[in-house]
Amino acid sequence: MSQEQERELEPSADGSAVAVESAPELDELACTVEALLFLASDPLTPQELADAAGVQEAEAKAALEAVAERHAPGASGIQLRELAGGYTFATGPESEEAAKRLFSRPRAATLTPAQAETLAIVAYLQPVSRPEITRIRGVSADSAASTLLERGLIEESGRSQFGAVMYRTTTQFLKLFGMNAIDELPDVAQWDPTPEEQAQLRERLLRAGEARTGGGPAPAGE
Amino acid sequence: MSQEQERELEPSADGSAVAVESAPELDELACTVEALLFLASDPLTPQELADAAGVQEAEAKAALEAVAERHAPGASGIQLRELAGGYTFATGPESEEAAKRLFSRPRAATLTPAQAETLAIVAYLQPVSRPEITRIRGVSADSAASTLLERGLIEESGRSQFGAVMYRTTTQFLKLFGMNAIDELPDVAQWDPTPEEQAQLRERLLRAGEARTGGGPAPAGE
Amino acid sequence: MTLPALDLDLDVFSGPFDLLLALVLREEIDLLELELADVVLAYLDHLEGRGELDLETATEFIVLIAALLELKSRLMLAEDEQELLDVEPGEAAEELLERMLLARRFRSASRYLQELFAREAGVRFRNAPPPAHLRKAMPAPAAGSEQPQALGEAIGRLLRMPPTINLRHISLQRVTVAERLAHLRGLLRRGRFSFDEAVRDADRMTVAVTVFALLELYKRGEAWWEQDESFGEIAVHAVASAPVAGAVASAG
Repeated sequence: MSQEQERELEPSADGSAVAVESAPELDELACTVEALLFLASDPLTPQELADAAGVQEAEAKAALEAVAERHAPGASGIQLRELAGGYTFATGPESEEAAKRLFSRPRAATLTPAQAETLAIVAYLQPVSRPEITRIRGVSADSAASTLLERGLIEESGRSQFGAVMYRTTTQFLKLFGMNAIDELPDVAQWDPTPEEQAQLRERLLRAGEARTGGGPAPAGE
Repeated sequence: MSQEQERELEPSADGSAVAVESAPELDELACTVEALLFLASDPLTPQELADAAGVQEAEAKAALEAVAERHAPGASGIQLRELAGGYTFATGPESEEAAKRLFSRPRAATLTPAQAETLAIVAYLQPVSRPEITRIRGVSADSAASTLLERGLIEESGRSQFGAVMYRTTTQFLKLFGMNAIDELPDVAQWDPTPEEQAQLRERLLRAGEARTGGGPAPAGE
Repeated sequence: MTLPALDLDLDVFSGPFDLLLALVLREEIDLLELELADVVLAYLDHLEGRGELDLETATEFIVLIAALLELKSRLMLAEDEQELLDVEPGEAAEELLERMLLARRFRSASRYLQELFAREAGVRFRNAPPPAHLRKAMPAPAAGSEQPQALGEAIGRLLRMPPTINLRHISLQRVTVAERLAHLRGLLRRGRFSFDEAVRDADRMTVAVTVFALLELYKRGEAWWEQDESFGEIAVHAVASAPVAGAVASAG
């Protein structure tokens, strides 16, 4: 605390001195918060941290701020992220090359277009059943859905009234896609064609439907 | 680097100044080492760290020293430990109480929908094989069955005539559901959508399951 | 009639509705003029060029052809058969438009998700079990904390039969190009027949599939045909030197 005040009162002109001060000591509570974030496998909310540490939520939040400062990108190889409705530690792209060498595998396989599309449908329409995904995509989503399940990006969430298994996205999905909550997804209608484009499309389809010239099989006289 | 040298050359007598300096900025290599130690669940040797970071072992050792300084007891909730010839991060005794509270909080819904369904099939049809469970559910039950096995709610009970592992429920299962014996399972009839059906429960479940999957991917537009 | 050159751009193609959309968006292509056999050939060329069979794309492609077949068969029915349609052409177009837009919407959303995923590349999380002494602190669920009723309810849900399947799709599968090919080849032994004869009393799906069988015969050089005027009789002739053997396996 006193360091922070000092820095505020007397911003040093000496760059190196400021650099030393910008990694402040953590007090006992902040150390505890740091430890809890290290141990937990899922993101923790300030309330969960406060309950575990036996303090008020406001105190936990203040401690989180100190932890965030120490674990800012560039200041530490372990960075504090706000993800999936809580706080969690993660490593950044700076250490990815070394991590890849150490664990001899990339962080996560890429998504195929079919997987990404299935995931998008689940993310926006959850809970949604497999037949519904198939209907929207126009092709079977079975293999894509199985892979997403295996990778922990989607999970079952009961059955529809017709008995089809429904799916929803997981905490893992939010973590891997850098989101705090599912409602951070932008409005899906933003990618729709403009009303003019839609009208044009409709007209073309109707015209195709009404066209009767050469109604039989066109003698393929190319 | 210059900070470290300074400190080595001129150990300050001023305690508070040392405290500020004892949380130095980490350079890029030290950040990478910090990240690798964070990600690894087992201790890493300086040589392993050096190989991953693409530097000489001596450089990795120097980086480890900087990391050790930042992660000294009292300075951080995540502490560097030397263990079995390698280095690993661990939390200290200061945060033990809070960690115990964190892990002892009651957890929400203990069974996922997929697990509950799989458990129901095993409970009512036991012994039952994994392929049968999958046929009834219409989707894979592998991950749910594995979790139930891990939690000791189901166990293997021999093999089917086709060599598939069969499952049955355990004593642990009876305890969790507050039953003394498996015959205390409620009569399915009260939830049966078509109680007039005469066929065996197993046969009916398999038939409904196969109808749900429709023997293949649903055609577009279903 | 010349057919518009098709450049299907199959490298970027990954879903039938998307391709359908792209095709319809190309003003120059009238679905009635689009020869599906050409689409198939273009795709086969594409596969040959790549030297490998991508099963996922291949599956999607087959579904695409089926969707196009359904659409085109609707469009090809003559005016007086309109009452047989369960869906008016206008309605069909609306339905198709809606489905294409929906597919496109989520195709776009998936690209957005891919961007998010790429942005997070290089972010890793710790994935280690908590130390043993802390694991012991985790409480086991209390005895009797789960309800046996939940198991009975789950079985009840699993006993429910799904609604019966839409029969339209069964009729789609009932007629195969291979069957219609065999039928046409039988008629061809006479040397010549009219298309009306070939589809007498047939339902609309059979008519449509027969058209594709006819296209197949033409492609194989087994038959050719002529039509004097729009909606006139289509006369089909056998090509003398045609190898009448050689069945098309599972063309439907």
